[in-house]
Amino acid sequence: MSIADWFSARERRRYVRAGDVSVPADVADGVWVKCDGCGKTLYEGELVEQLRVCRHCGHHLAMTAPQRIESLADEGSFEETEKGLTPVDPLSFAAAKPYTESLASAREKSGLEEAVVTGRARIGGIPVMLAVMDFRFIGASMGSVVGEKIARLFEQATAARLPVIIVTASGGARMQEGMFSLMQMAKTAAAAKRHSDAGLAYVSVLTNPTYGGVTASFAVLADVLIAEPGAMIGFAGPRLVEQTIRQKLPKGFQTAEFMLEHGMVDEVVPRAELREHLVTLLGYLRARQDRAS
Amino acid sequence: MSIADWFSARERRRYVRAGDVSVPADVADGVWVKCDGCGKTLYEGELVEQLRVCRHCGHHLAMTAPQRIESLADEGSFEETEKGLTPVDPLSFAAAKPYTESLASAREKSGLEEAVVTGRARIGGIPVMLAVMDFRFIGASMGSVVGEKIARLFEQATAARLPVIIVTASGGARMQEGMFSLMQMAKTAAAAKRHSDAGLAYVSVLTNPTYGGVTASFAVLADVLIAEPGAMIGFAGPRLVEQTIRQKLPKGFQTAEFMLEHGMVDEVVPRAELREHLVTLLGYLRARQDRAS
Amino acid sequence: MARRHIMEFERPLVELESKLAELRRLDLTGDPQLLLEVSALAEEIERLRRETYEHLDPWARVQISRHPERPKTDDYVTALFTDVIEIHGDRAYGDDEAIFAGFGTYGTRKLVILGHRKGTDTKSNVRRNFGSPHPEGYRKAMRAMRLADKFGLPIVTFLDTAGAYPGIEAEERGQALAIAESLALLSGVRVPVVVFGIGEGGSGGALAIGFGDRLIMLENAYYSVISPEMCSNILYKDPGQAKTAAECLKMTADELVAIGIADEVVREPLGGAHRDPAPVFEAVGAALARALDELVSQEGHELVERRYARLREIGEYGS
Amino acid sequence: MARRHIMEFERPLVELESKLAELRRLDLTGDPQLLLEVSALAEEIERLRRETYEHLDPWARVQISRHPERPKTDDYVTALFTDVIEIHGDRAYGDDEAIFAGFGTYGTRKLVILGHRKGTDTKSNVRRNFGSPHPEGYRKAMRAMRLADKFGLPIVTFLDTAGAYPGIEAEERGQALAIAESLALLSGVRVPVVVFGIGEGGSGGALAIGFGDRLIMLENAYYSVISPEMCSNILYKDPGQAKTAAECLKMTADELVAIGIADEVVREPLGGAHRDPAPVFEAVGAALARALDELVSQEGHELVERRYARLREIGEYGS
Ligand SMILES: [Zn+2]
Ligand SMILES: [Zn+2]
Repeated sequence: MSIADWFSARERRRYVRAGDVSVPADVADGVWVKCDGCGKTLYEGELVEQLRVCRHCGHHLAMTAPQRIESLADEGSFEETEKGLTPVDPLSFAAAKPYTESLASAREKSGLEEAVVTGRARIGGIPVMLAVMDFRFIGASMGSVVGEKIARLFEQATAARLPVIIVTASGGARMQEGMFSLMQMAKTAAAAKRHSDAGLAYVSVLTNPTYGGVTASFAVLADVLIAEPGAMIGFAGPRLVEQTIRQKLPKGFQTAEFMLEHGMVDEVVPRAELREHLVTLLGYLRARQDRAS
Repeated sequence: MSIADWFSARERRRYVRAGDVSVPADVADGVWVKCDGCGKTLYEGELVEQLRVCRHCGHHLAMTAPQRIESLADEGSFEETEKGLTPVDPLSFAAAKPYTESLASAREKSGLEEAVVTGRARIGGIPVMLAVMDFRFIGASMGSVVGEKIARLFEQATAARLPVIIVTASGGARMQEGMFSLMQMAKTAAAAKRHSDAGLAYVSVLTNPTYGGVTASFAVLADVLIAEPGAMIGFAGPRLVEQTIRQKLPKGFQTAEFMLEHGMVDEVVPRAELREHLVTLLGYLRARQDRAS
Repeated sequence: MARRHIMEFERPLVELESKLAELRRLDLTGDPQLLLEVSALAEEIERLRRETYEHLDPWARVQISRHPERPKTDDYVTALFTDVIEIHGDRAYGDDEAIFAGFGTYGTRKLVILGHRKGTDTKSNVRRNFGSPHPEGYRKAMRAMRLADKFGLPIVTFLDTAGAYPGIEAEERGQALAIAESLALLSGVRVPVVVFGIGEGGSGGALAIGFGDRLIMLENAYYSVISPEMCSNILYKDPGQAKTAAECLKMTADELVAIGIADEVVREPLGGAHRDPAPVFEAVGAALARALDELVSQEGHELVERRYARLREIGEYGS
Repeated sequence: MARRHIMEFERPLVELESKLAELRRLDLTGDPQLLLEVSALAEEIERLRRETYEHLDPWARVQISRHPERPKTDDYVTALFTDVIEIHGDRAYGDDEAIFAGFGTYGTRKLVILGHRKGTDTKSNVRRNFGSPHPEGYRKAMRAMRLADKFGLPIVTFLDTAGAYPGIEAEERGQALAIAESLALLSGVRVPVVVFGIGEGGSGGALAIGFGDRLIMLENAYYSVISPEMCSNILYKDPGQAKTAAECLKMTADELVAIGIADEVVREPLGGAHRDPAPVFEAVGAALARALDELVSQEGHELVERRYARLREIGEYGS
């Protein structure tokens, strides 16, 4: 199901919630989910209403891209861009599971064409370019399409003089596209820089988990870096670090709170406050434009 | 004795060496000096020929500003600037020893009007603006005159599109001029920034000791930071640090080598190699101008 | 309420006050002589109070500037600004709680706020290192300056530090370099910079975020190249002559205006801002608004040129 | 000379060679049958040598790229440049010896040189962390990039790292942020950037200083989004399938030219650059000179636009 389809389905049946993207619409509300934080069982319908934050322990569960967009964008304001961009298999990667199979099952599981959804939106009336990554799509890894969509997002934002908001999640670069994936790091970083050099604002929201080539490129090049509570954020995954140093990791290593303490992110903002917070923040980052207009 | 006098005296009597500035010319060569490094006694005449580097232990003894200028500038190329700027006593500072007395004795001891000598020079044929600080003048502390001379140096270098070389030494800001002294930090830093923004090169040579308001302003804002072997460099003096933390300082704390290890200076260059090193370095930093000409 | 913090210079007054309080607890109706004495004492106290607080010497003001109940950066932020968003960290090493950096709105004016940050109790003072920043604090401030410059937000800073921290780790991570880079950066931001000395203005550690297009000092704030104690130590090998040093250094608000370093003094209630902070917040807000009104109409490059010209004029010398 | 390092793929050949060497130590004059066998063995060895080295598979090339005697950044710096001045430190935390940064002159061309730096023995490898940088290494590289940009010096970089170091402290000091900032900065320097893959090109840790206006790969260097071992680990839960992974990843010099990532391959002597480094240095120098000749005439902004256009073209997708 494409984003457009999803939104139009949502228009038709208001009671179908964002969580449904990953499951047939008619059973969605009946799904029970186990909280990763406290292990308690949660009712998906209610959970989505609470922005997928556990009412028992406050744990922030993963959101799908459509859910996230719904939670941030003013109703009806989101217009998807570049939805025609689809992944190919440039290296004919066939080790273990062929890449084409991985893509097919990711597509089926998520209802998305790729790991990032980009578009124009308004947040509290402020026009922005918005990108949201979806971990269900091959761990929201960055291949050619993710890189290209992010680069275009920054370019379109630069042309239209709009702020960029990106909600990240990623396991890193997509290895099945080899060096094409790695080079997306340089491409997206360069695009972000050009947008910044034009004096425009970029706010990044790092959600659980954001790692590797995404963290080490566009994700952290924002003017203000926000992390969600408890989100795991880093360059190298914790298992790799543990293997490398051959000792246990310190408690809380690579959590949002750890990143805050180590000076890497500006703020840890609970999901329930995120939208309002972005509106206030954008007020500052657009002050010059607002004065000029 | 002014710098000009000193240089002309030197012209008249070639055997009178730079070390003589602080002592009557007729006894200079006969002075014996004790090395701070190994404690051995050294003959001043010979020591100056070795750029005041102990031949026993390699310790770099303090140089006077005239000695330093002679060791770096092409013979006869140094033209002093702003020698008319003289310190005043803006706060009528009279606690303990009146400031005017401190100035008078510093003048007498050093033969200089203030703690920095500035001018135009050539080094290996390359035209530069050169400043050298002289620790004998109230610990080469920075008051209004030092700040003003450094600011003018950068401004003149910017106007003439010349690189700046500064050989620093300082105990910090000159407390007897109160806030006038402190504000010289901002003034010199701003002047250095404007010179840098004009695409021009600045190389700083940190010598023993460089501390406080000088280290924390223009001294470290160079494109390339060179330190002399063993030079003590820092913000807070070692005694203050020791008092604050109430424990012994680690061995080698705040030495040039410590600064190198901690990533604060680019290089530690022995004095005997400094001149040639600067010539090579300036070749890189002036490459664009050299290509254009 | 916690026990009142008594400053050295107000001790004689406080002693008389407590004597008077004691006397007043007695039933003196049958003792007209004592009643007369009490009334004389009250008069004497009133006279002494005026003498003590109306003609504060520099050393007394230093003590007021350090008073634990004196309003701090956080108090000004809370009192003056809405929609405050604090930013954290230098994106390289850590988040220094001795520096506040963030966004805030004064009336309708959106600003970047910087300040040294002292604690209110032992715990918060330890976290904030008693207001003495490490290099990462200045590097956080620089991030805020860059944001202000990029997004055209005027900067207001609140100075209140005994100085940059003189510790091993601070030296190892480049305290001097961080301050120097901050000075250079601040000299070139293309937005108005309004600086308030609200408490201690200790040397390079204050200056790193402490100069701009206006320098406004609270009446009992100080700004100095060196602390009176350290100055006394150097001059007399004894910190006990701090009073003399404080006088020589010309470090109080009024003196700084007199020698042309500061632009303006915000008056405090008798005895200091901690006696009644509300009017102080109001006066600071008004001074901020006036300064911004004068500055915001200037183009960025104009501000930078004038700021440089201001700096260039500071210094006294013969020629 | 130290004992020769034998790579997995050359083991059959080396075994035959040592058998032949043993036979040749015998006195075979009276044994024509054995003499014939020796001569046959020598022929067999010659055939196998060609087979082994002339058609190296990707996994074999990865082994060559990691060969301990393979020429390293320091060797190229020494062989190609005069007047070399190394710069140190990030001016904030430390000096990372896993990154070389400095100035050097090739012929008459003054350049900024960057490179990953492996050691030559245990001691130097420990100091240089086996060529895996920490954040301060990338921050040092950024300082060098800014100097190059400011002074109009072209940048040449030598890639040779298994990757940025995945340790606790590296994460604590912002490995990801340092790499990201380096990418952004390098994308915008207004001077030519010529990149040589001389050994290992491990993922983001290589890329941080590893893209520009030309990417020239040594024949047995690799450049990859992930190491073959880690890729195998993820795909097969077993690092033993690295050979298969290496083939799938298209990470060798010739493959990278074929898919449009790299521009050019510098050929190596049979068996690898370590067998005879001199002609490799010469070929690298020649390739550098050619690249600079093509690039130096372009204006800074032109270079930046073309570099961005190069990046923008990388990626395969349907639409
Ligand atoms: Zn829970
Ligand atoms: Zn000696």
